[in-house]
Amino acid sequence: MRAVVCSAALWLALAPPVAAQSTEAEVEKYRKMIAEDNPGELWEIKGEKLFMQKRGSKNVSLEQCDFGMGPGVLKGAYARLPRYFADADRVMDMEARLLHCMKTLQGFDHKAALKTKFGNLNRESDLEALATYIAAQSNQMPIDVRLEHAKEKEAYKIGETIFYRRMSKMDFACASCHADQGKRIRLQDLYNATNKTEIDRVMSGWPAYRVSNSTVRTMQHRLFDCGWQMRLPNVEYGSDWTVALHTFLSVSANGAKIGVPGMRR
Amino acid sequence: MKTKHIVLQGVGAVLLAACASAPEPVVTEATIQRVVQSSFSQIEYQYPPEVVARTNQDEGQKMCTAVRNEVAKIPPAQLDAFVGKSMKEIKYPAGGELMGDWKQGENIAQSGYGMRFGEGADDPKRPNGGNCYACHQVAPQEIAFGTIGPSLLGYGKHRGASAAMQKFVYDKVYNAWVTFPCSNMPRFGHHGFLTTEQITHVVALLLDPASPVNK
Amino acid sequence: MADPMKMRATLKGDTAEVRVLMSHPMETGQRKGPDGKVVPVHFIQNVEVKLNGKTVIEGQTSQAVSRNPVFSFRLKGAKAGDKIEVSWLDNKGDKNRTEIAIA
Amino acid sequence: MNETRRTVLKRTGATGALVAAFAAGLLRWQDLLAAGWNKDAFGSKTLADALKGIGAGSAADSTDIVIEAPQIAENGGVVPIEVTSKLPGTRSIAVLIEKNPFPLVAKFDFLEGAMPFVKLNVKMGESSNVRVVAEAGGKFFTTVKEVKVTIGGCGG
Repeated sequence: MRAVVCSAALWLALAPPVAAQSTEAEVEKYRKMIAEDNPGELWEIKGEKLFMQKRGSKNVSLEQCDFGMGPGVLKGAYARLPRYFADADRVMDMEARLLHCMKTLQGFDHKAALKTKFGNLNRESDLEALATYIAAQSNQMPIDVRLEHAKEKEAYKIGETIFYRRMSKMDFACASCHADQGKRIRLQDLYNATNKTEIDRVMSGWPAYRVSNSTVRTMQHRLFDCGWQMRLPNVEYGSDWTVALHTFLSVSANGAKIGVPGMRR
Repeated sequence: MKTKHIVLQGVGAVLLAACASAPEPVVTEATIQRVVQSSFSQIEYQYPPEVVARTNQDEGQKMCTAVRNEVAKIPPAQLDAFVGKSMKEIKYPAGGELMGDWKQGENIAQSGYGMRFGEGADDPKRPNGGNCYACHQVAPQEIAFGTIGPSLLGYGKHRGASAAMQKFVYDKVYNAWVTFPCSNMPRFGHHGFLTTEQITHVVALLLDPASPVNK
Repeated sequence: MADPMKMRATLKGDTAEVRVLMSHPMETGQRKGPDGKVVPVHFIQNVEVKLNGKTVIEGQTSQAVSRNPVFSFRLKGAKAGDKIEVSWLDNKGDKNRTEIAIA
Repeated sequence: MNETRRTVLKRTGATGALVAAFAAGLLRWQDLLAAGWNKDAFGSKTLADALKGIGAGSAADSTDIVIEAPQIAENGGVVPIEVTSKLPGTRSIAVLIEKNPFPLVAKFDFLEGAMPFVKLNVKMGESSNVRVVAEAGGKFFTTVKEVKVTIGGCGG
């Protein structure tokens, strides 16, 4: 589908060229105009309903799920994630923890729970709606990932290592696109993870409604999709790889005020 | 580059201060392999062995990652050996003509297709693309170009299209690291991402006087 | 019909700025589904805005309105406590409505 | 969702269907939202036919209609367009994308209490003029703005 858009016919239709400076101003205007109206707010409503709904083979809601602040406490929980959970003996981000609760509390089978982990034009994703609702309960709070447990520290280090690791058919690392200042891919600005202002702006706005996907995406999808473009095998949802990267990025954005769902191209 | 490191060190310093009692965890290649095992575990997806192997690093990727792409930090002997070996590995099209068709080159520059696996997998029967516009300005008509790499507008205008120039561009696209080790640019020929014939079309897009790049 | 709508209305002087979000696929009838068959055209055709029960805007829309439509309108002579109602009807006869009081 | 009603609506087109469905007792008056749907205008495949369909075959250019839209849209699936008419007594605003397969995208009628303003997101198949037609004092006025649809991100 994306490839079809990229046909050579397109540039022929684009002549005459617009000056580079006005291009960036107009793209900025586009982003500003779409950001004013964020359909992602509807995912928050859907997510709340799903959260309270009795589901799974055990027919219970997610209200007793412990996101790190105690069972059922959602306020501020997302701001502290990823973190170590003793009951699973691993570091989990919000999505990994949500999946864990769906399996342990509600009795979902692993594969069944992940069947609609990413929504598309044909079906909506329960996980995307639930994640939006859970994350929104930390709105206006600063990201506060603490790295107290040894496994949290290790996750951060692993995330940093992967971030700079060049791999696969394109020789890319995450850093190939996200460690330099003022670069863009096509017309898309690339955030610089080593710039505090930029990493703050990015990390405080996930989950985000993605205009090009017509759905809210979580960081799990963002990391999955980057890996896919790097020609890596598909990384698994909530896996150590993704949680480590998520930890590295979240710690880098500590202090940034959460405002979700964000809005992205 | 400098600023980047200062910022990172800053983050690191804060971390160290916060957890001064515990030793810094050491992440080795074995740690990464353990994470790969658990994160690409084939529960959700099944991969052919070639795809799983993409998480491993080849010699060049290892070399560049170790110094975070700061070539000056690579021992000169290692660098020379790497570049020499990479040069020798470059394959040329049968017949030896390096200047192809710029129009096909433009299609290759526009397309980012190929070798993506799993959800929304690419059809291996369709040609891969070089996705040049993702990072470079190329022909002036395309306004949606990236800035990770330098602008290539008018690339062949002053450089000409001599045999030496054609070979230089061909080699660069085939293996960008022979001219600039550890640059962000993928090694398209080295990884078999673009065919030798496709690379000649990209050469033409950049060097052919008839190409819009040089108008 | 459980898909939500969301509305916000803010007063600027005596003008109410109304923004409404709707969940709707807005299918163009030009896309193939996972089964390889064309997904039938399915889109909102009518949007109506009422202020205190009185119709103030009647809109007609096509399948070229973006998925999950968002509309903004401005109503004059509005004051705090006034009731705004927005409803839609699509080409299959599905419909939905939401209302709020201006804060 | 009532299956019978769905079938009726599909077969006969919305306006006729609403009348038929009402007559058949399938709909209540509350269900009839607006005054039907202009099937001819929305079904037109050319700009000229779409304009004729809304009665705006001869619209005069006007600078009193303001289109706020980005010159460049990073995604053709969502192009934000904001329209304000400064023409006194504006009764309606119609938005058309000239190069879309069906140019007419939306038409809003403003009654007492509404200002002639609307913002919405539209789909654009390719770079095109966005044309807005406003009706005021029994006459039609029009203006255009060009929007280029480009590629964003690392896809392709």
